[in-house]
Amino acid sequence: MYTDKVMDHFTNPRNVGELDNANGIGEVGNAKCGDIMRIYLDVQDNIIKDIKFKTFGCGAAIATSSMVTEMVKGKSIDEALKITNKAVAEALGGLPPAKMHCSNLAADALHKAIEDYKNNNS
Amino acid sequence: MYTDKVMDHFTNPRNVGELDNANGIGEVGNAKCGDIMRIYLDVQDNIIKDIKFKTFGCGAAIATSSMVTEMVKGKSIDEALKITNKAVAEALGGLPPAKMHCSNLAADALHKAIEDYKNNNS
Amino acid sequence: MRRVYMDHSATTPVRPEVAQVVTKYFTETFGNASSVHAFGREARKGVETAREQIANLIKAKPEEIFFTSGGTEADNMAIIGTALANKDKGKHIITTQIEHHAVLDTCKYLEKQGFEVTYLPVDAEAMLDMETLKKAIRKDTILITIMHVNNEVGTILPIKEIGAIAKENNILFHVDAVQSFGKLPIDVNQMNIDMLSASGHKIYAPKGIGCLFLRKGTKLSPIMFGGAQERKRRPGTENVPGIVGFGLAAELAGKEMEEENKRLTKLRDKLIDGILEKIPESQLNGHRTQRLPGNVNVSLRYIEGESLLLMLDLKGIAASSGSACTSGSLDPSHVLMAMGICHEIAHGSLRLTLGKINTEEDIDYVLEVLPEIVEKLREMSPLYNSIKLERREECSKCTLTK
Amino acid sequence: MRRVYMDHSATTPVRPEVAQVVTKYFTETFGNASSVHAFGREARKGVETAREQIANLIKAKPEEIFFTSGGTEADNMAIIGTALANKDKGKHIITTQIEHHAVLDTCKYLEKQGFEVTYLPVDAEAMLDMETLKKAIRKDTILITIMHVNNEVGTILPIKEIGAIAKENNILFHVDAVQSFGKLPIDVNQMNIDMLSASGHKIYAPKGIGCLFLRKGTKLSPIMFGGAQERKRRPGTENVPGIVGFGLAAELAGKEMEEENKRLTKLRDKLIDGILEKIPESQLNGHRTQRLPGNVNVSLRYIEGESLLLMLDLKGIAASSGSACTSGSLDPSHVLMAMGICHEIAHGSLRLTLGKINTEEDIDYVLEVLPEIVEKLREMSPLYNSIKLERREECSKCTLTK
Ligand SMILES: Cc1ncc(COP(=O)(O)O)c(C=O)c1O
Ligand SMILES: Cc1ncc(COP(=O)(O)O)c(C=O)c1O
Repeated sequence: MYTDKVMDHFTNPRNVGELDNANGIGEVGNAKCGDIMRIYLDVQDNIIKDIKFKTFGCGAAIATSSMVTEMVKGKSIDEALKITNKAVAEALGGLPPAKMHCSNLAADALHKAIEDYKNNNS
Repeated sequence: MYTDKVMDHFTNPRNVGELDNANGIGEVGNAKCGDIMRIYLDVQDNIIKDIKFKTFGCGAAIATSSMVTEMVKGKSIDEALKITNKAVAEALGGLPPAKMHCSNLAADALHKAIEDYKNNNS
Repeated sequence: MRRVYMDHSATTPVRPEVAQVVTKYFTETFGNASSVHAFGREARKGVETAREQIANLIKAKPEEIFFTSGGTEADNMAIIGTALANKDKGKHIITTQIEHHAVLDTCKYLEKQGFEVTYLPVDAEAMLDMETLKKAIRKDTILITIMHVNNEVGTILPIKEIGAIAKENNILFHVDAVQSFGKLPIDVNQMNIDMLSASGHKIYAPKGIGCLFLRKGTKLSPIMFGGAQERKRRPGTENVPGIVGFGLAAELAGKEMEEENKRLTKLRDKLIDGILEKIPESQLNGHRTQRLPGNVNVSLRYIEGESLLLMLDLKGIAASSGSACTSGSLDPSHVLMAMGICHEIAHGSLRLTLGKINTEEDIDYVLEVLPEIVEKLREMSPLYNSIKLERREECSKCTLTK
Repeated sequence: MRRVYMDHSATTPVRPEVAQVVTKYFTETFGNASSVHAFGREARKGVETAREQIANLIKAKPEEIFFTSGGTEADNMAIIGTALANKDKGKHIITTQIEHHAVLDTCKYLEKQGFEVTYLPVDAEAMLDMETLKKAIRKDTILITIMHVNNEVGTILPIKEIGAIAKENNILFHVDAVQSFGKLPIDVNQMNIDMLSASGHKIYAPKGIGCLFLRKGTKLSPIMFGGAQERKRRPGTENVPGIVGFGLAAELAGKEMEEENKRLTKLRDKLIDGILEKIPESQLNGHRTQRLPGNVNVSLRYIEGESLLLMLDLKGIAASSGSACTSGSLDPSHVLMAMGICHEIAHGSLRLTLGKINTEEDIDYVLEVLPEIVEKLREMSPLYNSIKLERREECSKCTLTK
């Protein structure tokens, strides 16, 4: 069902946790649908210095969360904003068709966190 | 499906054939339905001295024909008239439900042959 | 006693390769294909491989194959499903008089629901005339459902021509291929087939598994309701072992088809020629050449089919007949009737269908045993050699005018 | 790696005795049960023996058992068949909110056809109240269809009481016994059951075989059309190997029921107690005592079911969940919803269903592995230990009012 890469990120998720010093937090989904992703950013000079996530959800939800944090860590927020949910799925070698919408929201959470950072710093 | 007795009468039918000197012949059924039984009687002094049959039909049709000839050979025609299709079926240890009407006509053929004999000699 | 099974059109034994894999799916890979865990995923893999194997055999796409419990369910699904899904477009269905009851009785049911059905006649060889078909097409015709190979007399119907006519007239085309799937080449695209029914137990897979090919985009109302299996088209826990066995059997059938058909055609022709030569007043039913390789269907006058089958059975030979006594109804085979064969002769029909397990020795054995049996039954028959035969009128009277 | 299969309510492996006899019917006794010849008669004998074995298990008569392709078909046959056969008498059907989709979706289909269906609510333990049922009965109620054991939470419904009420009101009563057949004592007469559905693959027989018990004299319109098999109630070549295997499995289940239930109840209770003790904020779903011996269903807050299943799977444990991600729909289990469990908690449900192959060591293994996994997933969860938890309102908002 899931690719090896998905299973790798699911079983060994990167950057799990919270950031006490987060200056941007984004959350998407809700418990009713069985998916909540929250992303914590530590942005310094427009660069994502640190990033963590917490996710309640299925295997795909956890793997995409992990993958997106890895994809943007150390990148500028402008680069990060270009990352789409589709790109995350592709980086994982694809997701099962049924998972393409409901559990593939990690980029959205990231964008929301960046927005939050911008709001906090504007 | 068939009892051993049915199979015995089917594979070794008694009294198959015609009687050149028949003084009573009875036939029931028709080819359309897949069953024709013809019974030949040689009646002397109201006693069935000889009896033969020819049957076009299924296993039950052949077995009941054979059985009925055996049941009445040497009997008086009055006794023979008392034999029913049901009695023939019972003498064979029973017939499958589906065969109880369509292929269980040998007594009818016998009765017709006796009628024919009576008509010929009245 | 020698046992000779010549009833392969009724059902076939499961071939050893298939039995082996099915057993593996019984006890080892036994998961529910809808489950998330490894047992489920392994089962799912088996199902999807089978779907490919089946699709390959008829040049379809895997996602166009839907597994059912057999040929009957596939026929019902296709015909009722199409009728209900298209009832706003029209209420007319075209089929033939020689379909299997799974098609005929389904059509009769639909007639009661307000649909109109044309049952096309066939000729003396059970062949369908294309002009008759064309004339039957109406503006409100929504479905043509015609079998590929007739299960009784083995005649191969011109599916490709029918498909072309259906396409030209923009009418959905369903083929009951239960007797041809795995036995004759089928290309659902070349033949313009929209739906096709097949059944496992006719090609050495288990009973209780079949499938419907449904061309992508074809609308179909479901006839059963429940789980989301088979992409919501057929509910119920998937019969994974059956599906996997059916897939393998289909693949093997495809691989062996050409060679096996050559072999069966030779055996079949030897058997037909032998019977017609050795038994007087016998006739072949069905088309002489446009005929399923393994099908022999003859009528042996003056005798009745069930007693013939019993005699053959006592000699170890398994066959079938179109006689009323074996059909469960009062009339003999509707197929033989539709071909204009009279009741009496239809009652004396014998079908011998050959398969993988039959050898030339089997043919020789039948040709040795059958004439004796026929002679014995004819000796008992009041119709045979009788001086009164000429007086009988049933035969002329009963011949159905089509 | 240790493999622990705890998904017996989804499907079971075929037990060796059954696999063996089924294989024999694949390759040796392979005839079509409708055939006249010896191959056919031997197959027929197997079918009729199985019919007796099944009938014995539920105190029915053999001629009241009709074989189907599984539980789903039996449910469809009973519900659609009764509705259509009795539509002149009334159009009202009573069922519950916690039925399997094979019943629910069939009822929904009938609603579109003009029938009216009452879906009875259940309490927090999935138990049905008899007063609620009585109040739902109308003059035009033609059918009550209620499951014996719920497939998700294992609650045993009071079938005998329901049967008495149905009888008193002269209403036909159908029981989906797919999860209880062969596991709990059933007496169709004592329980006043008119129709009952069962499925082979839940009791160590093959997939693709099931049956409907239909009380003699009960009218039923067919849902499929074709051959005259199963006394004209279910067309299609009989799945002889499946039937024979189902029969044997039923007989063995009956013999072993009492002892096996004692064993499973002990294992089940150990597992339930262990989970509730070792994992904080966990709850049992379903009735504590009126519960299928092998069923464990718990909700583990703050985590989601599919990821839990994947983690368990990596440890070799096969289970299932009522989470949306495993149901194929967007909502979590309709059963948990009907019990008034909120979405969030329903998503975190875990079903472990025990069977013949499970041992006490399996229980110990799960009790060792599960708490660690839950801890790991909770660490990842934004809902757990979060200072923001108090602010969340989903749980109170989403709780469905029944
Ligand atoms: C032409 C044809 N159609 C349909 C069927 C029904 O298939 P099944 O027995 O698998 O339901 C059969 C065989 O019985 C058949 O020969
Ligand atoms: C309660 C219940 N009813 C019906 C079914 C459907 O049975 P089957 O999968 O054999 O079609 C199942 C199992 O899937 C079930 O648990």
